[in-house]
Amino acid sequence: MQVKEYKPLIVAFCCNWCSYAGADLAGNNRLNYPADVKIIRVPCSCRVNPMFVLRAFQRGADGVIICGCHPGDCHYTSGNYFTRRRMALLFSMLDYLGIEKERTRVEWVSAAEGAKFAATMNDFAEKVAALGENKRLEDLRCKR
Amino acid sequence: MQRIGVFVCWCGSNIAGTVDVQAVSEALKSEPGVVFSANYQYMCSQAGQNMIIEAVKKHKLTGIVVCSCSPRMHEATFRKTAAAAGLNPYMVEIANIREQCSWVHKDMATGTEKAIILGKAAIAKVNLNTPLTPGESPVTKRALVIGGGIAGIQTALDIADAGFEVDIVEKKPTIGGKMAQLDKTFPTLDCAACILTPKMVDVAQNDKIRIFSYSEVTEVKGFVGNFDVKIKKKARFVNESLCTGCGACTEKCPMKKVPNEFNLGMDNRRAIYIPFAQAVPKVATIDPDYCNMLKNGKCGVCAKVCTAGAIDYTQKDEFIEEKYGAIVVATGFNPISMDKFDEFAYNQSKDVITSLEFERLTNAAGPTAGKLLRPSDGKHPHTIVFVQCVGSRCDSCAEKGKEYCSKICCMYTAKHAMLTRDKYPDTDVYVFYIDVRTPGKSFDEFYRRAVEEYGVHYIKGMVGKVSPEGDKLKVQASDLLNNKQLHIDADLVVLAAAIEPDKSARPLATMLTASMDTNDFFTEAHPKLRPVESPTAGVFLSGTCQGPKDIPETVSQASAAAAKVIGLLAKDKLTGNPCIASSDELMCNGCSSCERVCAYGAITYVDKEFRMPDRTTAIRRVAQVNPAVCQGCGACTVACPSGAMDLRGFASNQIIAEVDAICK
Amino acid sequence: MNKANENLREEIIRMSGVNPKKCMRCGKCSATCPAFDEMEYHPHQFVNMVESGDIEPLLNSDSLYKCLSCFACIERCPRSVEPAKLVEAVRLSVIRRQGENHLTANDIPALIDDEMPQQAIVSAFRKYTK
Amino acid sequence: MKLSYFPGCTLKTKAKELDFYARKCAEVLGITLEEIENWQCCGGVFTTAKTEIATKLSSVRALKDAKAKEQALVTVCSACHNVIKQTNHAMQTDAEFASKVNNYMAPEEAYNGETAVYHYLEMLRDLVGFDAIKEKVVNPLSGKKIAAYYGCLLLRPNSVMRMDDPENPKIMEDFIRAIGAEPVIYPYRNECCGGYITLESPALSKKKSNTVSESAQNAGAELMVTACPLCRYNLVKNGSEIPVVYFTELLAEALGVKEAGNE
Repeated sequence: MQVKEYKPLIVAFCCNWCSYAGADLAGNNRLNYPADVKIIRVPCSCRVNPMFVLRAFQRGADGVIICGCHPGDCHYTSGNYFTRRRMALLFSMLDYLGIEKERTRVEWVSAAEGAKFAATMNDFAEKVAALGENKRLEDLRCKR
Repeated sequence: MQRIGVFVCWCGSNIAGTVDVQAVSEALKSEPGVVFSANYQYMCSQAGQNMIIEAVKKHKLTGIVVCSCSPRMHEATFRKTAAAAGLNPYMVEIANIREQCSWVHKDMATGTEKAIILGKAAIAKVNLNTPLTPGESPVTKRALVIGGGIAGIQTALDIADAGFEVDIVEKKPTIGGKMAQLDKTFPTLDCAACILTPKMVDVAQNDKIRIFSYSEVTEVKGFVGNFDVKIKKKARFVNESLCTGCGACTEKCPMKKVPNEFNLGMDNRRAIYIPFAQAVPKVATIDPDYCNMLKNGKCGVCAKVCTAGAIDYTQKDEFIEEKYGAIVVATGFNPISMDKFDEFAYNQSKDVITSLEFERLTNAAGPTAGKLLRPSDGKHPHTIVFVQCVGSRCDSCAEKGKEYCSKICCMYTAKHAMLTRDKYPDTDVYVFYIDVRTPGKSFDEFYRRAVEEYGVHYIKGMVGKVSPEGDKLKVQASDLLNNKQLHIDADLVVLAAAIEPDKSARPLATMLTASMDTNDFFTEAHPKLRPVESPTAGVFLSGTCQGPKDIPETVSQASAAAAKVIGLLAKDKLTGNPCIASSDELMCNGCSSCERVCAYGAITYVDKEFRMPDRTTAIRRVAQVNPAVCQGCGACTVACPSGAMDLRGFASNQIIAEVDAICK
Repeated sequence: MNKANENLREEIIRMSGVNPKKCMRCGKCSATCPAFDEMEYHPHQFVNMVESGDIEPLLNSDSLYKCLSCFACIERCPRSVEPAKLVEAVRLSVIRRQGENHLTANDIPALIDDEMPQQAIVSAFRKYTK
Repeated sequence: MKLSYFPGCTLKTKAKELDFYARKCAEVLGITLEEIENWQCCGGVFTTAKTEIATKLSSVRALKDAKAKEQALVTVCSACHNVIKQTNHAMQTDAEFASKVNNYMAPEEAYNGETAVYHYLEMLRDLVGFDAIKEKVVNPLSGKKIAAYYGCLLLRPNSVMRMDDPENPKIMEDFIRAIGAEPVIYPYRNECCGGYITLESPALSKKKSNTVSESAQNAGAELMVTACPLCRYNLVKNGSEIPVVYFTELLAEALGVKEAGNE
């Protein structure tokens, strides 16, 4: 078996209107963050079904972060409020299952906050890396 | 199985500098469904696009993945390319390997590895893409404006100016609204009637505009472009087309003791009345609560004096049904009731008045013909105390008042104080303020003039109690800067009452499925970027129904709303966003979870007949998404407990495929 | 704000249940107060001084004993700040200390007359004595 | 109708007539007032601090006794009413306070503010009805111009007292009309007379009382009526030129039971 250097795998769901644009801005400004972060574009953070988060952990993700517009700024008026509530519930359940709170996060990043996006990702990746590989929920049939 | 073509862009050295594009296109070649993979210097160039078109034809591609810059940059470009090649434009996915890869990573190995994973995710998604076609719906080229104040008037004029038909529904007998009651307008002090009444006449004379006065909207159905609206024309017992507005009836009517609402009850009108001289339409209305003929059949004077034969005691409420493409809400505001603030003795003394009553008292067409006289004894007041923020900026637990700043009070109080000092220099004028808020063009200068040139006494503090003693109003107040309690013997006290949305707004919002905030102000689709649109498509907001505003702001918003309406009505057909929610009716259990989270009211329920497995039929309640109204946020897809609701273009299985591809 | 003041401030806020941060400095409490002229520090100053931790002067001021508990400031405050509750909490933090009673039984004979209702005396004891 | 009755200390001494006529009139109006056994002084003024527990226990005892008898609790004195009603409200809304009180008193059944608290005036308005009183009046005080003096304790804080509009009340005016007299409205009817400050600062109490009585007099009142012994004391002592009486006294007069009860 090949021994690989441990690198965390992080799935980031970004809403199309704020956070995805914030990520683009981070790129425009050449602000570095780890390549471990892979972004999935969704129309609104409220499109993120808790199933997607579970799926990611099941398939071996070490951390999942959901980024949306700031409260009050949602392109769809109220979508991020749903996200906030749904994820608060989900994350506390995941915590109960042994997926540490540091592995999950909801962050508000506006389209102007490229620097915040990069800083958030650096911080999140660092915290997840410190926790090491996530074994909980992982479906061993999908072992990397 | 799709036949996918992958196109990796170098973007000059922008991508190729950190990502080994050759390696990426090689690695993606063996992904499921991929039948062609290439790379090129600039995919977005004409040559690059031609390369895609040729590949589609040559390899019979059904899906395209472009590994390039952000989809926010060139997704539209490549969709057009796909369409030019005869593909459905929604069969294109972009892997963002520039902004989110090559530009943020420095190391070629890392960049290449990540680019491959991003490419795989896009391929996994395209494998599940389905061709999407935007829905189309026709547009009725007529607008409805609800409310005939300055906001509704301006919106209607602007829409009519662009050549579209507009109907104004006004619940009062005349249009004009609050502005018609005002005397002068800040900060320029031009008279409200002089600038408003010509606009009212323009409305009356514009052949594109119909006015339904003394009317209310009772039912709204349909959606953007296709509203069906029922309007109740209340019986005014006067035939509008015959009445000439001569006013003979209003002079002869024997019922003289009807409180005149136009002058806020400070004088009386007759049972048959025209609210004010410049009313539009200038048609009399009979008040059924006071008319003796209507109440007990004894009178009929107005019918006798009317030479036009316009009086019709048998008139009934009439219902009109009309189709509209767009609806503008312009329902306006009212000052709040002062009942809960009787420490200021509004209900205990006639000489404690609200600022709107003060407007009427100084208006040349008002109850005192413009002379500032006390309502109690008709004497000229020598000491006037203005109290600001009565009912504004209250705590939510205070059981009275509003939490918000009413915005217009600081300026109109400065205006009242200044005009009083200007006309009656022998009058002492005190203004008690908490803050003076004057953010507007020439606003602070105006307030400073009231203080510096006109000698208005501005005192930082608040009035605690007004005690009507004899013919004086004993005002007990604080002067915070001098740390003193003041006792002023005033002749008149004027309260800057908070303003609130008109009471008709709440039931109207329910009819329109337009959302409101806790204060019953209509909420805008986006507080910064879509300030004149309601989240409900096709419903627009004009004036103070959306929040406190002064006249300049109201007029700008009114014109902005008109521009949005014109933009909508100018289209023959509405093309929707195809990435919308849709419900699998076989899975839907009719629970309403999706309806409750939809900010746009796009989801309705229908009872539908289904064939059951045992060949019987059953009626089930299922959700239906209106494609013209859905904005595609996806909130409903997560709320749906049965998994019936999904979002086209961002379907659950597509996103899960992306997750899987990334985590592989 | 030093530590002692901060503790005192927290204690007074906890005791009174008042959130002085809600105050918008309109001064309606001082406008409505019937005992204003007798006070060195007025109701709006109580709110502001407690909020800023400047409580020492209040502890030593006679103003503590001038509040009539008429609840006018509580009733009329547009922000639900309830200044009278703060005045009471500051007063309690003084008279709860040993030997700080503002009124003793020995003072009473000199202060009363034959007609004075018990109510006045018990009320005064409630407000001035621990 | 049977109601629990809390007279209060002053009604047993300096304000006997307030108590006496209250009972007398209740009889006439078909209401039985059952005095709470072993009631204790309410303390005269409500201490607003959340940490004050002991000073409110006497009120809770009275409330608890009324609850045990499944009766509403009636008070006549404004001060008692204010203290008991505010204490009851605290028992209803402040769980921390209520649990401390219940822990201390250790009653068989926890008390959480279940008892309804009425002021005698509210009882007249809500349980008897002013119209019913009007019918029972045998000796209407016709033509008498009477100024109602609410003081501060009856109405404030309105969020708790819920008696009437705190700034423009009418319950006492309606009462005055019911007994056939004419109410006089004047602005200081809900302002403080000075209350207990009469011990600390007699001058302030004089100033406040005089403002009230002069205002009533200027408005043309011949008589002032109050529900509070301390208000009456302050107004009279500080030289009100018009008489100040308790409202129960007037009610007794109108119902024709005053002579009978004059001790």
